[in-house]
Amino acid sequence: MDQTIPLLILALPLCMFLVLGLTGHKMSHKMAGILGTLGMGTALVLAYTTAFTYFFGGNFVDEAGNRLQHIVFNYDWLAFTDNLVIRLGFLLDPISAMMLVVITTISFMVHLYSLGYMHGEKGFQRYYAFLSLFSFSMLGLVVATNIFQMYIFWELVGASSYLLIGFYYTKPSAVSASKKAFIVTRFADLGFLIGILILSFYSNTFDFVTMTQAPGNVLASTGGAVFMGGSVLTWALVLIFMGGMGKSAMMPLHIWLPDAMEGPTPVSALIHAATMVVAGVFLVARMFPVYLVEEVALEIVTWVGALTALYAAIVACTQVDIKRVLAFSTISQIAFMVVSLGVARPELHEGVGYMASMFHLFTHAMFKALLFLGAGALIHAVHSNDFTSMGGLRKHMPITHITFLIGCLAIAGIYPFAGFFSKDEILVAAYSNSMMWGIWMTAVAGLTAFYMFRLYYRIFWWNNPDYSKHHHTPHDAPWTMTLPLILLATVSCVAGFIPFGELVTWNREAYEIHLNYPIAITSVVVALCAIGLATIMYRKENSLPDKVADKVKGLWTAAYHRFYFDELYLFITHKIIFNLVSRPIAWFDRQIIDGTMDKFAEVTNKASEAIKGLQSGRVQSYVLVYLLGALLVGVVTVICMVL
Amino acid sequence: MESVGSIIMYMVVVAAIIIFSVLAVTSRKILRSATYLLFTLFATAAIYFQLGYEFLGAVQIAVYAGGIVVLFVFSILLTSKPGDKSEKLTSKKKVVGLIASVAMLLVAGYALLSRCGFFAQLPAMEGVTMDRIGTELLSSSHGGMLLPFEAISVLLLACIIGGIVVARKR
Amino acid sequence: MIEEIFSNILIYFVVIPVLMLAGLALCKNIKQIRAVALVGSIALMALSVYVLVDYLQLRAAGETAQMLYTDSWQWFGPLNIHLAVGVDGISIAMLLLSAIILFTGTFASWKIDPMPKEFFLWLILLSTGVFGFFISIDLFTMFMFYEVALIPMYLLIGVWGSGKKNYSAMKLTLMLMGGSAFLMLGLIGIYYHSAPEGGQLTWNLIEISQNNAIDRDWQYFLFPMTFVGFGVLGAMFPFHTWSPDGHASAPTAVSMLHAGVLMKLGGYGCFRVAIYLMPEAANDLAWIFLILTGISVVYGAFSACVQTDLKYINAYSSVSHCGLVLFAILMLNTTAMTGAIMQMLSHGLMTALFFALIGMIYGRTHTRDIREMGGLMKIMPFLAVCYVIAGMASLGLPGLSGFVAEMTIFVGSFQHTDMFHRVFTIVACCSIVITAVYILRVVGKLLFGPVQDEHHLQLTDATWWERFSTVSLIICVAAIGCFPGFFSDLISFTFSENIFKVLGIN
Amino acid sequence: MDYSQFLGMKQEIGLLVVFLLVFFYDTFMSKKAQNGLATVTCGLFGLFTAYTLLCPSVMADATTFGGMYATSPVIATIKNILNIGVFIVLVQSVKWANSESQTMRRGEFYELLLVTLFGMYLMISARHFLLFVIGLEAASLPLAAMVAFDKNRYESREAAIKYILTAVFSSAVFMMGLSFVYGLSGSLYFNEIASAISVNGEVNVLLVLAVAFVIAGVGFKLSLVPFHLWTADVYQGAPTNVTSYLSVISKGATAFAFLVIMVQVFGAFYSQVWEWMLYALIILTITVGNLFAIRQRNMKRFLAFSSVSQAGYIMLGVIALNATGMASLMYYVLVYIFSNLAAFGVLGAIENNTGKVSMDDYNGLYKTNPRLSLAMMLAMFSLAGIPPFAGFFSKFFIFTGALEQGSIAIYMLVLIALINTIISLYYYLLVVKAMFINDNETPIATFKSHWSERLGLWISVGGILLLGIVSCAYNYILELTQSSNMFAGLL
Amino acid sequence: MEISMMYYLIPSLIMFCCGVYGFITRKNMIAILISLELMLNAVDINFVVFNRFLFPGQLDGMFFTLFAIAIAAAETALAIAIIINIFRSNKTIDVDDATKMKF
Repeated sequence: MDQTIPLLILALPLCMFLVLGLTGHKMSHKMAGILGTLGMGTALVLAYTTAFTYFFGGNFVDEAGNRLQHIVFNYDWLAFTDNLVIRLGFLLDPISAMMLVVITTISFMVHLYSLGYMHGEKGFQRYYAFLSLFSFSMLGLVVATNIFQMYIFWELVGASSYLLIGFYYTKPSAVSASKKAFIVTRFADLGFLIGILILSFYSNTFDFVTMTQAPGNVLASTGGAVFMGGSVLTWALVLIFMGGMGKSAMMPLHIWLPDAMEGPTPVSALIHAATMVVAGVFLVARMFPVYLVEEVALEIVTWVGALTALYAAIVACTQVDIKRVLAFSTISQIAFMVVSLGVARPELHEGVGYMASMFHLFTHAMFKALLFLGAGALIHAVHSNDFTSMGGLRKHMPITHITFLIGCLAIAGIYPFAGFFSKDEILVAAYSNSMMWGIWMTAVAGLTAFYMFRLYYRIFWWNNPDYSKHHHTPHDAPWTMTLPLILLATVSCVAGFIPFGELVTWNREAYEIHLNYPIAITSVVVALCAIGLATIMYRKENSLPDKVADKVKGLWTAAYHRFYFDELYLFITHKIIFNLVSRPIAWFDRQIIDGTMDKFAEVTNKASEAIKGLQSGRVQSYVLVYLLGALLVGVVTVICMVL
Repeated sequence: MESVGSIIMYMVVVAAIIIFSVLAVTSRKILRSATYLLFTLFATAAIYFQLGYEFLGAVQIAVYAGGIVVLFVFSILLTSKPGDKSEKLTSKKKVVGLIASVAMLLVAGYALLSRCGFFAQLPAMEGVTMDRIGTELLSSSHGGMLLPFEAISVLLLACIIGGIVVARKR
Repeated sequence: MIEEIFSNILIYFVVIPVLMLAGLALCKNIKQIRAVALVGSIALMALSVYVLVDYLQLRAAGETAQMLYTDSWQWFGPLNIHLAVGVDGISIAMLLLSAIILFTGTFASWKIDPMPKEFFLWLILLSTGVFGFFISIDLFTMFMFYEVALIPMYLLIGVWGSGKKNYSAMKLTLMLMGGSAFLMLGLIGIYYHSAPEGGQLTWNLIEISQNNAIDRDWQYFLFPMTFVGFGVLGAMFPFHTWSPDGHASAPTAVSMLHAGVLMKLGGYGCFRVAIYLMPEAANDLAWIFLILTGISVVYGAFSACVQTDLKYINAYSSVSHCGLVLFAILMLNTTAMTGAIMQMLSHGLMTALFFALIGMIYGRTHTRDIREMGGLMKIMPFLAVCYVIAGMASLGLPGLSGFVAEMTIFVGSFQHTDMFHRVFTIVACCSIVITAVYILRVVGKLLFGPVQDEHHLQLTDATWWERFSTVSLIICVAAIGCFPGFFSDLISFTFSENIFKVLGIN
Repeated sequence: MDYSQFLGMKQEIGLLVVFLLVFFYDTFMSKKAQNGLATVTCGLFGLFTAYTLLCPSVMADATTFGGMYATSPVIATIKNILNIGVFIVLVQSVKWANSESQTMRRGEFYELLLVTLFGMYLMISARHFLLFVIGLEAASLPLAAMVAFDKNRYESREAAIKYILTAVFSSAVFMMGLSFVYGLSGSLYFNEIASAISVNGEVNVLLVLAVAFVIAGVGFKLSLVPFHLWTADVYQGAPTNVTSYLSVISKGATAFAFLVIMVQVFGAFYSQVWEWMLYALIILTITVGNLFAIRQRNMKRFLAFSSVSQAGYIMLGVIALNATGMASLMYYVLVYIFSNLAAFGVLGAIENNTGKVSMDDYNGLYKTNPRLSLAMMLAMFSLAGIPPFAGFFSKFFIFTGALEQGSIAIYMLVLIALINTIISLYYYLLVVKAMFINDNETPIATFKSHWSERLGLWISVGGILLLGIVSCAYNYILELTQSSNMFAGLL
Repeated sequence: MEISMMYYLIPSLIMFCCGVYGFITRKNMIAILISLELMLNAVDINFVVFNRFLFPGQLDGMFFTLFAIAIAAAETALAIAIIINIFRSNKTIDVDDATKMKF
């Protein structure tokens, strides 16, 4: 395949970033926005071309019809040793091609949407520069040919996320949210890095292709080394997954994501719903063959995903900030993907979990972006994040209402919306692994439907507050904002019918999806019941929700406070890291280490003071010292000689 | 075996040395100290005579006893009023002085006594004639003292100059 | 003889500063002073770039000697002391770094007051020492230039510094000189064991390493002496305490030069003398110093977390980063050592950038307490953006220099076959998180958030010379970050077997 | 009797000729011409210095007077080094000597100074203890008179009495030690003593005590701790020019003579006896000197203690017991002469012009008298051993010399010495700090110093700057000592 | 009874120690000087005794004593000059008063 187009896909956003970043302050807002959007649009076209060529060009299948992993280019960037070389390359295979599509699509939508949403904001050019930077990093991440390249872009993604969350830098909450996001993910990245170090130490390679095509060699290279009870490969994989946990907001490293909603809403849609947060899933998927040889690691992945899914779903039921609800929903949905990967085994339905996970990633990106952009439109209209100050908006904002509803149905898994198909496959994979996971995930799916419709009803139904005290009544956004909504809603409706199994599978063999009716029906029924419950509780303003909340007061409060994870985080950072580690160390440094150095000086001065009597000014004491000194020198020497 | 006379002579001389030395440093009257010093120096000269260095004994008496002590007496008269009883010593000073001198005595005494060769008897010696002294003093070969002799003249000249400079009124 | 000396290009690294000193001495006003400083530093930069290019060409032409441009002129003949010069990739990298920082430092002290002439005199004297140190391959001359570089610090801080400058200047000078006391003993000891029994003793680094005559017992004595001696300047725990106070009190350009270049003398010396000449002891005793440097890395970072003075934060961060340099050197493999040198370059540039920015901010706000500042992004966007970039470089953002250096170190260190070393590598890795904590804490408090002090609203953004100085540094930081392969090749070529042959390891 | 042997003592004879010329000029020239005395002396001595430096026949190798007196290129060189120092002292003292208060005694000052130098020559060349004692006394007794030169100052008198009393005490102890040596060996010739006492190789208590007393006697002049207590008081009390003379010339000459005695007389007992004595004394000297120096505010006292600790470093050249050590000692003395005289030059210039000697008065000196401050700073840096000034090289070489024998004990000694350099750096920097950093509302006013003071300072500063960088001085000395066979058969 | 060398050396040593004692205890400067004379004298005796008893063939010790006497005279003269100088301006020759410079 020609290098030009893949190179351009990466280069265009980077150039946009540089152009906008360096010269942006000289441009008009409009100019900057259009430039950025055009750049992203071009990248979108190129990415579609590439993906289309890959999937349907027919050049990238072997004799058996399996898709190939194709390295378009791979430049040496930094050679550590002969084998350990960081290369910057472009790996084209089903998941990267799919991710190219997802990223460019969502990114373009957000670029477009932001033209309206961010209109007139200070730092508009900066905003577009950062968006371009993010797109560049994310694209680089998904096409990485080796794990270190991925790590590089992983870090860049984190940094651009930091910059975008902290876009409103004068707002202390935004600043602290961005800081929190960066540090928490950084902590996770530490695990990632150590994982890379361990893995590369044993396997002596960074290359994904080398590793995944012969995962047995990776296992063999460790020679059965064991560290603290676990095999080193388990350690490496779990640590790598820890990086994924950070980015993908798995419990307990999820705490940054709800706070990250301080950023502009389109950013939340792009980064914290559709693209960056699935990087963890992508990472595990990328390394999946290696994970397969060490099932303990996959078990851990499953457990983390399952717990997170349930937790996030419960919390989402209690939040009032619409973006937070969506954030927790995102966490929960990503957890679905993680579980799906965790339960996937080649022998179970030909590894359907892997496919399901990727499928859900794709569909989720679409409808979650839709939901976030919709939420953005709402916030744009009512200038508040809380649904308590909304209600009855269906009349004021019909387009938003319809698209939002589509999004909710999709996420709830109602046929024929996109979510139904992908979620169904996940449940199939879960049930096939064990009944427990199946039931667990079905329950979470039910919760999902419930909280989404709670949200939906509270926004669009519930009551009819008086909007006249606002400076304008809510109304639908300009076309730059509604167009992406409509487009995404369309995709959400039809994406389920994409024959995903033929495109993306764990071993790149085509695979036919067929609905497992018992499971599908069960899940739809559960979802409908949950929607029904939500309808009862939230369609009209009533006191039922409060009563229910009172009934399970403890649980409710705990969930409302997100099970006190933030408090725990604060406790660890402030009480332990700052007060129990840093401060004592700083004190130790000043008082003990530095004090010792000062003490040397002090002792010298003291000694000087102490012996000043020697110089008494009396000539007689001088000769006394003289004589005794001379005698002592002699006597001591004699004694030493005798001894 | 020494003659009894020389032993008695020795004893007298040594007793004089020790007693007058002690008196010289303990006497509270400074003029008396100078006098005791004079006696000590005489006794020293006596030792020199005893050992057969008559010339040295003569020099000792002439220069030391005759010159230096007179100098002392003059300066004492110059610097103190008659009947000026000197200071009363503090006991602390005494103790310190005693410690120092006793330490010196013990250490050096032990060192000397540890050397058995130092219990040597008086060997025979040919008389130290003036002729020999003169020859060796002005000889420039091995054992000759020509160079020190010349050198000390410079030293003495310098001390004279120095003494004048210091003592001169302006 | 004289002609011979001047036919060697390296000697001009010393000649130019000396000429600058002479020129400065004749200057009458601030304009002339600036002109001399600027012309001189540009000349130095041009020279180092020329040497770099020429060096690469020579290497490409198949030159395999360890050091190039070597020359040796007898100085103190009976003691076999020579003025011996020669460079390899590492020295060239260091020369380049020094030239860049001197150049930017000149701009950073554009408006130094009072006594600009004296300031530049001392500054140039300091850089004479630095350049001389990097071109020397004779232990004696090396040590001489080392001390030449140290002492001007005292007056530079004492006269032009701020805060408790007297105390800091004295402490810094005495501690560094304390280190050099150990060093001097170590160097003379090396000299007396430099040749096998009966051979001609020598101070020449290359000859000593070829003779490889220092027996193990002596290595055990001399290695710690030299390592600690240089380590003090490399801010090794527990001898780092001069660094926070010293940096806090120093004027901008001095902080830049000191943290950017002078501290590198420590790492460079540790490598060039301690490890290079005594690899066996280095191998056997590495664990002691690994513990110390490992502590430096983490401890410095933790200490930086709770500081409130910008310069203290950066000084502790330097402790952490420079600790990493020494840490990597002790790993005794090519990758880690390459990483160490890259870290030196990277830290030199970004810490200079930091200090330059801090100096500029301090020059405007007259406080360095982060609690008294805030929202500077709004007031002085240029400086603030530069600060963010510097911070990102410091916490290891890919594309900037910190990342490549740290990663090379971590990957290299982790290649060590010993479990102990690898566990310590992981400990050192933790610093990247802590670094993020303190960098973001500062950035958040200082640049973002609401404006703390009404008066700050009147302040202006950077002037042209300040912009020039910071932008050049940022370009360098980014250059290393984006094209690390170039630097890594430049450096790693020089680790040709010599150390490893002795040890019999990779 | 062979008077032609006197012709072998070219430097001594030359010096005496200068002495006599000065003496006659002082005694017989008219009152008016007297004012030129200082200049004339400087000129004469300068000629003499140049002569001994340039005349090759001075560099002869000879032992005359039956082995009592020796000269060799090394010895001629150390004398030349002293000559240079004395020349600078003479130049620096021109203004002082011409001042109102000193006109009466000007001639005597020069005469006494030249005699003491003669004494030092004898100490250096003596190979017989009687000659040595005469030299020692000639080098110290007239100094007492010189210390007392400032008649109007009380301190001068107090210093003089302290000096003469301790000096005589010390020489009594020294001679006591010599009498023991004599008793043990039966001779006062160095070589005969050495062969006599080492004949059976046995070390006895008396010998140890004798060595201790000899070290004490010479250590007095070197101001080694604990024999140094007179130093500070005398340095403070004496006129500045005398102090500078005392601190550099007297110390340098004695150091060399000490080396000769220890090597030639007691060389065989190095490791058994005096290595450890000197070891302890060096540590004490450097440390105590430093400890006292850090708390001084009077510049002269400060320099006194600094010179005490410098003496400790000089002794490292003795304990080295090899040619490198000896060369380094001589070189150290040379550099020390320039450095210390630069310091005293500034001190004297300021004292002569303003009468101020306290370090606090020096605050802010750079603002008013930048050149003097720079000279002082160079002196301090050189004393502290900062490159590229000469002091660095001398310190480095003396350590190199000491470490040549390579025992671990010597390494420890050098380490202690090196650690002490940090303390010394501290107090030297205090002076620099006072001049450059400290503020002062009433700094010493700008003044123009006398040509002689400036000339003296220029020479000293030139020496500080060039002696290290230009390697020929050290190379020359080291080659000389390496070719002398003084250390043959030792160790 | 034989009068061996030690019988001369010990008294001389005692004399020396008396001198030390006197130096340390006396207040009058001239008295101190007297003590010093005792010490020097003791040294002289030592030289002579050693010469006579151990090396009677030579005269080194005797000559040393001879010169030492001259030196002692010179010292005394100079010291007395200084003392008189002090007396003239201070009206006291108490050594305890000459302690202005210290520490």
